[in-house]
Amino acid sequence: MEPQLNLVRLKTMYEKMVLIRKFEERIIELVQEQGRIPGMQILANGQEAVAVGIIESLNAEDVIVSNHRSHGHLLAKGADPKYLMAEIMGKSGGVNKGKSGTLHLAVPEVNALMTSTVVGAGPPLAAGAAFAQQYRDEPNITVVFFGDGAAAEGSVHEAMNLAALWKLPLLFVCENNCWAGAQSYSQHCSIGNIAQRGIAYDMPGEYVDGNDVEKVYDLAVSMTDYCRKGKGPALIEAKTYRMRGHGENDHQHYVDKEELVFWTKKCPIGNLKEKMLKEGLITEDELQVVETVSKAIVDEAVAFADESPFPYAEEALDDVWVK
Amino acid sequence: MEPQLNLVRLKTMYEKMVLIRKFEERIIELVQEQGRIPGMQILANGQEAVAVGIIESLNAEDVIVSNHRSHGHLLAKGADPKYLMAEIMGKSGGVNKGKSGTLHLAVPEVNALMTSTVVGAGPPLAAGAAFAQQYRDEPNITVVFFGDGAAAEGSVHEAMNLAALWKLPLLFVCENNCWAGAQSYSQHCSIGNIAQRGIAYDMPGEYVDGNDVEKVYDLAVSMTDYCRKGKGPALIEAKTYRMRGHGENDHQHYVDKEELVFWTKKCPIGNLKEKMLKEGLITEDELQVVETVSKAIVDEAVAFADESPFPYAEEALDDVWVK
Amino acid sequence: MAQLSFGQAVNNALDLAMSMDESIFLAGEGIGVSIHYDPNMPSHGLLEKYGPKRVKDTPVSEAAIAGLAVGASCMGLRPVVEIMFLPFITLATDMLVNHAGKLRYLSGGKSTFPLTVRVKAGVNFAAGCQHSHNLEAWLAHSPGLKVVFPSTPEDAKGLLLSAIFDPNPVIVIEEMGLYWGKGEVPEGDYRVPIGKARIAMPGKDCTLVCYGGATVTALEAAAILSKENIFLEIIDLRSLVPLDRDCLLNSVKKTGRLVVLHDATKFGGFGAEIAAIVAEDAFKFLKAPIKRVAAPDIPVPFSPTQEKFYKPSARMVVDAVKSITG
Amino acid sequence: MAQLSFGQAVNNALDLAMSMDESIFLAGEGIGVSIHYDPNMPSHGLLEKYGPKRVKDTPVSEAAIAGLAVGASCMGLRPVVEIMFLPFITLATDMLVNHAGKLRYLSGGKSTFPLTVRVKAGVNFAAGCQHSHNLEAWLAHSPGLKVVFPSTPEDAKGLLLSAIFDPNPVIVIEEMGLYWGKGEVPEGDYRVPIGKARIAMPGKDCTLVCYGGATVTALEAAAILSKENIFLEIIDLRSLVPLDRDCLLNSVKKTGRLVVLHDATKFGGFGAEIAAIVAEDAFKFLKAPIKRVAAPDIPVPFSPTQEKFYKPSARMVVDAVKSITG
Ligand SMILES: Cc1ncc(C[n+]2csc(CCOP(=O)(O)OP(=O)(O)O)c2C)c(N)n1
Ligand SMILES: Cc1ncc(C[n+]2csc(CCOP(=O)(O)OP(=O)(O)O)c2C)c(N)n1
Ligand SMILES: [Mg+2]
Ligand SMILES: [Mg+2]
Repeated sequence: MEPQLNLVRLKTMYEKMVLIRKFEERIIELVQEQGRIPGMQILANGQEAVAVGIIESLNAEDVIVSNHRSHGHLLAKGADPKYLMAEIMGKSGGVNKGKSGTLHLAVPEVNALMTSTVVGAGPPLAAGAAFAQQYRDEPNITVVFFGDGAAAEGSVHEAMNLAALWKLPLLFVCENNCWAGAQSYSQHCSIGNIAQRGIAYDMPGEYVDGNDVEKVYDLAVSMTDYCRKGKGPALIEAKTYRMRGHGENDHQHYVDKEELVFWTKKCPIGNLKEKMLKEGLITEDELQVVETVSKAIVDEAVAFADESPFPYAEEALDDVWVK
Repeated sequence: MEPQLNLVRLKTMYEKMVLIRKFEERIIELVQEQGRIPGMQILANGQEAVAVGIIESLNAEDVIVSNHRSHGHLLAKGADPKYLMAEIMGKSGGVNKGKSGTLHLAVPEVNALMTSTVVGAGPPLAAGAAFAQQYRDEPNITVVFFGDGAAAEGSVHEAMNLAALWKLPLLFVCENNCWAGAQSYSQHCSIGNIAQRGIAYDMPGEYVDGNDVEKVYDLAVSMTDYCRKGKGPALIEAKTYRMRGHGENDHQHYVDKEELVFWTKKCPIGNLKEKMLKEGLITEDELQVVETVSKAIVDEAVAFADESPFPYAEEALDDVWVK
Repeated sequence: MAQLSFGQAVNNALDLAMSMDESIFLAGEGIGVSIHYDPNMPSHGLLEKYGPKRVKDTPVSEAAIAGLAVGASCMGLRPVVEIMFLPFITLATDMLVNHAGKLRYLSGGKSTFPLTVRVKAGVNFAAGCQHSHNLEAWLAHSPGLKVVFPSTPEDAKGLLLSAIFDPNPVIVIEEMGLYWGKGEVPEGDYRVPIGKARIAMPGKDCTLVCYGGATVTALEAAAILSKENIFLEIIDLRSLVPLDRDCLLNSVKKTGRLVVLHDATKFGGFGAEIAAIVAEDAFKFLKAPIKRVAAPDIPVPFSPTQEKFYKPSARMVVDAVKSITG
Repeated sequence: MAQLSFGQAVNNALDLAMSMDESIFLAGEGIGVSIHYDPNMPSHGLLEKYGPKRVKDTPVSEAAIAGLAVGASCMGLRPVVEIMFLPFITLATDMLVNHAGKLRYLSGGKSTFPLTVRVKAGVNFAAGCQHSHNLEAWLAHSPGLKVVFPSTPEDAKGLLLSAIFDPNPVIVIEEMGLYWGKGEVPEGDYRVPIGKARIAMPGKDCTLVCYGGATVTALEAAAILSKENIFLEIIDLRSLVPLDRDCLLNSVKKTGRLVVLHDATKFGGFGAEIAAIVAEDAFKFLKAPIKRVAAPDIPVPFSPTQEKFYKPSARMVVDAVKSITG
């Protein structure tokens, strides 16, 4: 374990990962109970270490820009699970009053101001946020999460060039989960490591084992430090894996079963748990508490969401304009 | 001089460069004679060696996709100066019946099927053309010319990724003329050499002195050979300079005069002429013939264009659809 | 005739076209290997049948997908590419509007672009406003592009085949909600001419113009109204560009009344064009104001209660018709 | 009051706004250092005055320019960005339509996007169809975006100031051909409310609705017609979204006749919306068919003879008006 990563932090990160996992496992159950959740659910199962490791390196004032796979990012940043769950269910108590649903959850309370399900849209939006931070001489930075698939979008290139040119305090985090929909990495991307694209903008680019929260955190600390010092943007490619289909109706008929087994063994939560146990950093009792607490949080979130009514139909007309 | 570049070829390239220069110098005169040419004229003055060096490495069947600065590319590819000049003047005898003008000249007769003045649009169009060549197992390749400014457009990134992924027979030629409108290279681009972006797609990328037609030709031969062999796309960055403003109304108030002097001394035509004279490859008489012939060609083009009537107004309604 | 779902009908058209003409290829995100494993999805099974040379999964690059179509069509191929959902077509509009629609004109008629772009539309799948946004009015306002928007399995097949073999760029909008619904579909190389509307139901009291998924709503409304002895003439446009003006005008000349229905937002929607044509060219036959039934001018909300509210209903059509009849 | 050209009026608005509010910055291609050295160009001299921190020349990256505006506005700045010419806005439509116009809604009203996008339009500068293409109808059909299109120096200043300080995204379309034309412009923080049309000329016989550069054509037509004792009421819309429906409807109620004029192509153009509103809400006052005078449904041709043919003329307006009056 790196020196800057003390035990308290490691446990916090473990707790957050477990919360994300439980939150999304509950979504899976709710989807199976026909009709309890409208629409597609894009889950971060297996990718928790990326969200948690990166965001643990940030301050509360730092901004994140997320994408369609946002639950992990938002929970890690401190979003209230109750309001998220209610939003995912389309309830009026949701963080966005039911206007968004899972795909574009914005939680300005925790500086997650913009989330877009348009693949590749995050980076230019994030460049705008980072520009505002630079313009106001703030000490804060912006982090944008996007997928390996998104890296093929033109908007990502434009944002990287602009950010590098203007030395914006912007950390690009590419979550390479080996898939873009049903297209595997090698079917959509022309290079081995997306991190290498940093060279194309004279920006540092490094990849990391995205299933190892400690390694993600360590790299994030050095990269965010770089951005925060005004040196310009940086790029992290976190290599991880999407454990479920793209949406709960996707039964991954196109996925090699051995690949799934391989990555199941690399579970970011299971491995950290084992390691902490082995090294005596945590006890079975403590682990049980983490489970119990996160289950309680998720129970509470679902109860809140269940109780929240659907929004009035006519309220659909609100919130387009600032009046 | 490289072995593959024999004297005949060198003279041909010289002649072509002179023709392009004279053709455009005549445009400058016509612009000054108020009203003889409608619209903005974007000239390749100073960049002739790129067009000629690259295109000399191609076969007649190879396709080129050009941009707003196309006169050189098209003349080098063999377009008839008469029809170009008439088009530039908006005459019915123009290669595109007056529908295009200078900015989007298409000359399918010489396999210049698509020209776009939307900066950055060429590369995806060219990927489509190269795909067709690959699909039909043709031995031909496509070359797309774009500027240093265009390199910032998202479409260029998408096209490079796609071309590299599918190993399309496509040569990307970035004419880095140090300017994008009134923005100098370092104001719009985050890296020193655009050629370096090849790394981002696992595609060879090299830069070359774009004012030295022999060097351009040599690099083009090896790169087109690479593409033609089915190894995939390649990227050439030709470093050159835009000697005139962006349009004849641009008086370059923002350009360092010493920079202009520096590049005037690097004139691709003047330097080649001197070199050939010095090495006894050409005589003063022969040079005179080249001047005379190209002047005659340009005279003929202008005469043709002058005689050609403006198109009938109502014919504006034609050519939208294949009926 | 066969009973096929809308999605199967599209699939059948693609399959047939590909078997008839080697110059046709498909490209798009998940057009070959898809997260859906469902024979009602338009390209189901075609990768297996035609192989990866002709069925090309692409990176997530809408501009490049459209550019690929433009460039390849100019070289004589017949690309059939897919942009996944209508709001993402924004990313391809430069290629479609400034290039597919204009490069032929710019060439003085020398170059041709026989390409087809398929794109999915729909406001009823709980995905929110970045997946659901009917932008057909944009495409219809872009010179050089043809636009079709079928509402039945038969037309889905017939229009797609016409689109693929049309020498011009054609945008085919497919209403996702219809993919699973079945209908009679002629076998073989069946074509529905682009530019011809369909009278989905003849009637005498009021003309109702619609297209795509809204046709279902229109038929529902007609059923309700017929019980009250009000008989709608439903025109399913099928093609927005070129538009079957004659069919439209003749119907209004007969009924004297017009209601236009679409799922897109009202302000500046395609319905405005229909209303404007009639107010211009059939004015003296009009007995009552022209009514438009369309979505409110807001993004598509996510919550089911609100998404339902957003989508124009049969009830709204009934009310609109009644407000101008009797 | 000062005599300013349209371009100077825009410049004056930018200058004033920047001096009033530190959170305003400009960004765009050549917004600082320009190939034009002309005080009639909107951002002339502002780089020198406000420095490179607040006047940002950008790479040629329309999506990033628009994204910059969306992201920075969400953080509380007031970006004023430029997309050089209307056809290039296609490259920014995802950012503008799916993001600027929707992210507030998606946040349930929590995030705000006080951004302004300036974009140049015009069909009269011999640059062909990839530089000239009036797409205001697209933007007007996009929920969450306001759209203004001034026709005089005074309105150019007043609407731009309103746009910049509006808490919502506003697209300001500037007719390039007008940049050099002069008019009286109020000094200081002068604002023209967004959503209010202007009666450019009162009249009794026929309402003529127009905006932007077409207003000049309308005034020409009115002068011709007045000699024949036909008096046009010219409504210069100024704002397309929100639209001043009252002004429009009141005028038609008075005159009983409507001609709509714009430089955009006719089919699916913004004029259709105007016609549709009137056919819906002022039908019983209409004494004659509604006429639209607009460009033919083709790309803008280059050749001067053809470009002139393309642009709707005063003569065409006169003919349209006469066909429905008298
Ligand atoms: C512009 C755009 N194109 C297509 C889609 C459909 N789509 C949703 S997710 C996805 C795959 C994205 O892959 P990646 O960026 O790797 O993210 P992941 O889902 O793997 O996290 C696609 C193509 C979209 N939402 N936006
Ligand atoms: C999409 C788009 N944005 C902006 C412009 C306006 N424009 C025309 S040329 C030019 C500069 C292009 O620079 P570069 O690509 O280096 O080409 P060069 O003119 O130097 O040959 C710009 C911004 C355009 N034509 N298209
Ligand atoms: Mg992925
Ligand atoms: Mg350049």
